[in-house]
Amino acid sequence: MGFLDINNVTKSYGAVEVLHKVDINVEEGEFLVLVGPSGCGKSTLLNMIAGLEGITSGEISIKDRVMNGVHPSKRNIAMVFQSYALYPNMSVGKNITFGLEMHGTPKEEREKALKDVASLLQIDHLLDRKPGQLSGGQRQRVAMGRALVRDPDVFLFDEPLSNLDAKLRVDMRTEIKKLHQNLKTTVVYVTHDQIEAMTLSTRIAVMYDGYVQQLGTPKEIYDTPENVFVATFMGSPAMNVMPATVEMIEGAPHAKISDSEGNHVTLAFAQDNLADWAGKEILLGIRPEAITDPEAADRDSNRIEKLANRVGVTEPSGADTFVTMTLGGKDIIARMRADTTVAAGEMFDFAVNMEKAVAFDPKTEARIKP
Amino acid sequence: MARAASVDMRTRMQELLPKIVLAPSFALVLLFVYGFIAFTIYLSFTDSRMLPSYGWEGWTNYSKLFRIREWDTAITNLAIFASLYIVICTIIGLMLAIFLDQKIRGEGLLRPIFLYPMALSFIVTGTAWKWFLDPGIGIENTMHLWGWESFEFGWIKDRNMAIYTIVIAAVWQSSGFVMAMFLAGLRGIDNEILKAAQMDGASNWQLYRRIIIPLLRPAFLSAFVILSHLAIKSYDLVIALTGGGPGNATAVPATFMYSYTFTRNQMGIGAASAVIMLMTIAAIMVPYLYAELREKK
Amino acid sequence: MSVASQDNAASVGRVGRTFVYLTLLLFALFYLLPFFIMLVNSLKPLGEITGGNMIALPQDWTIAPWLSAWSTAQIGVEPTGLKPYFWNSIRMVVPAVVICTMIGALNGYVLTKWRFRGDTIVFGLMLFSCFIPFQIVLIPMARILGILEISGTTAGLVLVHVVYGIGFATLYYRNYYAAFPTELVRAAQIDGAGFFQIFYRILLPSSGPITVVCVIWLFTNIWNDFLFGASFASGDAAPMTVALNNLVNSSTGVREYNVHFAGAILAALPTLLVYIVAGRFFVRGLMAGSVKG
Amino acid sequence: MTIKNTLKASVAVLALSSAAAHAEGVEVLHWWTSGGEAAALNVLKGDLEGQGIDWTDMPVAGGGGSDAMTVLRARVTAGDPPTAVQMLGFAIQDWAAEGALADLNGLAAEQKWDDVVPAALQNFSKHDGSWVSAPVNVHSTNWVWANSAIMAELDLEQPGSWDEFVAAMEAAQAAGYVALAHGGQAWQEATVFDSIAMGVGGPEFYQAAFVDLDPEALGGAQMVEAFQRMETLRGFVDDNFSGRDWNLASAMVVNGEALFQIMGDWAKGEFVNAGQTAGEEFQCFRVPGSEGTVTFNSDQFAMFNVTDTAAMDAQVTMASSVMSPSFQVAFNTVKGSVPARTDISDAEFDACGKLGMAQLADAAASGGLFGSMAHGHANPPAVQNAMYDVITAHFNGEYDAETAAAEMVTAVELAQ
Repeated sequence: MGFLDINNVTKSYGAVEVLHKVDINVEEGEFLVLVGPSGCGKSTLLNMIAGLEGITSGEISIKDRVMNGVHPSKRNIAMVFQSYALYPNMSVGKNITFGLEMHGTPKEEREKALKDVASLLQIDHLLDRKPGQLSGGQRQRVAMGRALVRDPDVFLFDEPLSNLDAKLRVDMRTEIKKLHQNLKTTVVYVTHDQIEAMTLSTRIAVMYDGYVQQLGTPKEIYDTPENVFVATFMGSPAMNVMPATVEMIEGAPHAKISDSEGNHVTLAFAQDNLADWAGKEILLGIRPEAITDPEAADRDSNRIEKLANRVGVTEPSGADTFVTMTLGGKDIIARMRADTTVAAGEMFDFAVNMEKAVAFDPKTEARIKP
Repeated sequence: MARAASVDMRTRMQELLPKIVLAPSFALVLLFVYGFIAFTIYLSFTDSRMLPSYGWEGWTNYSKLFRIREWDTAITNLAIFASLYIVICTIIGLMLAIFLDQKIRGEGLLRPIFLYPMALSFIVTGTAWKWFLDPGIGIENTMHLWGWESFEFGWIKDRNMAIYTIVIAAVWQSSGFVMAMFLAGLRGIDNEILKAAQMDGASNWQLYRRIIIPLLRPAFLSAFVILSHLAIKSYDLVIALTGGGPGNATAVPATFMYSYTFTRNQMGIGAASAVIMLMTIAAIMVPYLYAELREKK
Repeated sequence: MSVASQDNAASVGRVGRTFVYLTLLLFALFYLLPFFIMLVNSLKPLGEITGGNMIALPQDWTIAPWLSAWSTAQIGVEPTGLKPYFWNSIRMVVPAVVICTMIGALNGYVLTKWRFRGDTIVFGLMLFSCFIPFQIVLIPMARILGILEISGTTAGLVLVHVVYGIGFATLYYRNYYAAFPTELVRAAQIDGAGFFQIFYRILLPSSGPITVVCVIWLFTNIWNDFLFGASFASGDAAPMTVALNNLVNSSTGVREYNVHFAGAILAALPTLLVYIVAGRFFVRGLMAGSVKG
Repeated sequence: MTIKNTLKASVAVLALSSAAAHAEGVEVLHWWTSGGEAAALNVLKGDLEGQGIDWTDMPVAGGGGSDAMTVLRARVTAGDPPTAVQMLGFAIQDWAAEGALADLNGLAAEQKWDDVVPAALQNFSKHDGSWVSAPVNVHSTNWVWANSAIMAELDLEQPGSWDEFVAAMEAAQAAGYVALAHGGQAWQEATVFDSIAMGVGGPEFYQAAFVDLDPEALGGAQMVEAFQRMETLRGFVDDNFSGRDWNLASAMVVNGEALFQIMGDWAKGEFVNAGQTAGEEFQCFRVPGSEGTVTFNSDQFAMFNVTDTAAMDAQVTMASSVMSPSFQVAFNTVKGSVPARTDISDAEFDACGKLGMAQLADAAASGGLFGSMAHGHANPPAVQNAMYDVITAHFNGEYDAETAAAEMVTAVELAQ
């Protein structure tokens, strides 16, 4: 039993089931991120944890107490909303202490808690203002303050950063991470932004179509995605996935693919059990950073394969240069050093780190595990 | 819904409360509106005359109703009145709203002037209107006194034109209200859309015709609903201005219904005409409500 | 103020602007005329009215008709003027508007923030109730008021007006609250606020504009009602409109038009006042929700 | 028809259950709200209060009493009827048929109402042989009101026949006067038509067409002629008549713009109020052709059933006061009508009043006293209004005389 247990939870609206048997156990102090495209059910799940939506079947418990049917205010949770949901008619101070007031906390205690939270979030000077007079970042802080002041068992965040501009979003991300490290509270955080998921979480649940596709640490999710969806959803640019045939060369499995010229090239797998798939089609997944110029190839890798291919488009981004090219009949992206010398249209020898390559069953799209 | 046993009282209460709060008004509406409608439908099949009576007569009242000339007049009048009233109110309301939205000096003074007729019932203004429209003492006479001898405005005395004077008074009453609705709509339009359209080189006329007026669709719909409901219910207006005359030339279904139910002691026929009226309203409103409510789901 | 208006103002040009102003003024005259006729003639002696020009200013200014209409004109057998009935109307309209607005606000709150299966049907039924012709409810309503033993009283009249005001009040608040962020309600729920606390503390303080619209609408409709007032509260409890009708509409008596006009204006004063005072907020309130259909 | 009987019983019970709240007095529903009428009614109120009976006033003006009748229905349905109600003609009979009215036989026998009230009035005041209402007045509706100055100027005598009447109007028209002041409202047109029809066909025709609703009379040659006379009258009316109130039409005669007005005796109040005197500045005579007959309407007070004995006593006292000669005189001199009792001195009345009282007595004696169709004293409201529809449509040019007569038949059939 964990701190927050989601056991076999489903949610239906009428005849339509939108969440299917979700099963997640969250330990105390964990930062769980629910990530997925819109409509995947992540917000519904969060609302069910909060008690804002009913549970069709299954159980949610916090600290071993079953929460089904318990009023949101009795779950000892706090939530930060995408729109911040600040009460427009109340001052910032009132906004923050409203929950305490509703729970009958005496005025002196409220004042003290407000002071602590305000100084923690550096919003002391805003307490008398109305939400309408605040900037986006300030509102974000107030919303967090409102959650923090309650000292809840579980923090719930519903896409809290999506209304901020890019720069502020990065800053606030760091701030949330810092807060979590200092306060060590349990967090469930919903986002559709996989970078937020990767940077903030201790564990990620990738959701799609009402199913949890994969639950694991950021590293597990990134390196060993359970299926094509997880592989392509997580990471930016997305993982390159192309059809390939497994061919045995000298007793070792190789991926046979067609290059930009239409010729067949082979890349040796690092994963031995792919021998079982000899002669069959698979889907080959390689992250962009695993296809690079030879000078930038991972020195620790035991399996760097050379691939000669024609460069399509080069896109310098400052830190890196991305190269788009055709491989296996698909447009794929390689991530090169910033000052690489490749030019559009020329043939180039790329270094492919096959240790990082993953293979998927083309029928089920599930990863072929080693 | 499968629920664990630990549902606490407060939560259960909180779930029930909304329905408890809504229930009384829903019950009131069911009884006082739908119950009464059902009662009226029932009456329309009975031999009720002065008071409700329960002798079943089948469709007799309906067949009588459609043989009464005045009912034809009333229906035709309603069609003329409602369509003109709705169209003219909408045009004037829209025009005034657009004009008022041009940074007009004195808007604060003009707006209440346009709006105030809605505050007055025709019990209050009826006599003034009757005078105003009466050729003997009203505007025609005044023009004559001022030296414009050939001026003629005797519509209220002309059985073919009297219904149009009712339209004039009705437009006077409601067009300001429609103006307010359009003005609210205009003020609510996102500036960026207008900027974009101006960048695209739209002229003022095009801006209004192609961008702004289509964006006012919700205001048009609300205006339509409110106006059609006022048109169908128009009673005071007709009674105060013409009393249904000259002859029966300005009878409308509402006056017809009242007169048959209460003056002529033919409650059955009155109820039948009320049922027809309700069905007309339903035919207009139900599709609108259906579309509106479904959209919001 | 929309950007278009500013830019248009610049580009419409002097001729266009003159035309706009002229049209607006012309319509202002059209709207003012009936009221002007009433006002002018309420200040004339009777003789001047029957013989003279309707639009001409009085030659002998007099406020006697006003005094008469207010306190001495014959309404029934008693020469009481409209004064007692004015207070009857106030006693009827204030509770009816307050109750109806509260019910409408709560209904709107439930229908948007606490949705349940079938809520749109409930709302649809309530909305359609706005369109019932009042003439058909007289007889059954009278019976029910009789059963409740509030026939012929102000309380009965308040009930009637509340019942038939619920539809529009609910419509206004529902459309307004539909645009009110549901997340605020959820946040308040998590903060521990109950059903009513959320309503009082979160929604109600932001409901100013729509409350103005709703109150104006209800106040005018209820104040101006004649049919219900006459049918359910004649006699001592009669509202202003019924008294005005008794004053103006006698069938076989002598007609004092100047007193009638003065009485009519007196009867209309509260609604006029409401429109003029609250009119500024009216457009704003409509903007904030009700025009969204 | 057991259902109908049950309903009647239930209405009676409703009426009976009338609350004890009015026990100490009477609650009076009426539509006499204009200055003179209300002042006249105040006489009654003062009289009753002198006898310790409170008066709760419930005035509902409008539509010649039709709004008051709507209110009455609401009150009866609510089980809370007023104790006394001003009523006209058939309404009394309709309510009595519902079993809602109190029996006044005791008082009537004691005061010998049967002897002093004309039989034609008793038709309305009595239901199944029982007195159910107390008549206040008799308005006769077949009067012509004339401006003496114009008559003198044009050297006219009071016309004694239809042709003289038309000739007089032609003379007035030629002299630039409005020959006939008329207000274009359905009931005013019907009032004129009443007298014209009586003039064309006499009592038998009037009885057949308007009371017995005989289709042959309704569609017959005399009806067509009556409509033709209406067309003639239409030619003497000014262009601006439509929708005009009757008192504005009277004012035209008062002010010397118009020669004649055909209207009931309440019009006299307008002349008197303008400071004129009957027989001097203005004259009254019966509509030519209808001399010797009187078409009337009668305001009566009907008493609704109450259970409380104190309330019953109050009702009886009120009925007694209504029938007292002093009230009948006081009220009718103000109202312009004549007393419902024929045994009252005419000393207090003016020339037209005296004439009216004498003619009423004659007509009652000779069988020439008829309830007015235009005022709901000849046939039930449904039929009356159906006739209104045809008469007013014809007068406004929608039908010619033959079509109008044919329409009378259809309309009456539909309304029955």
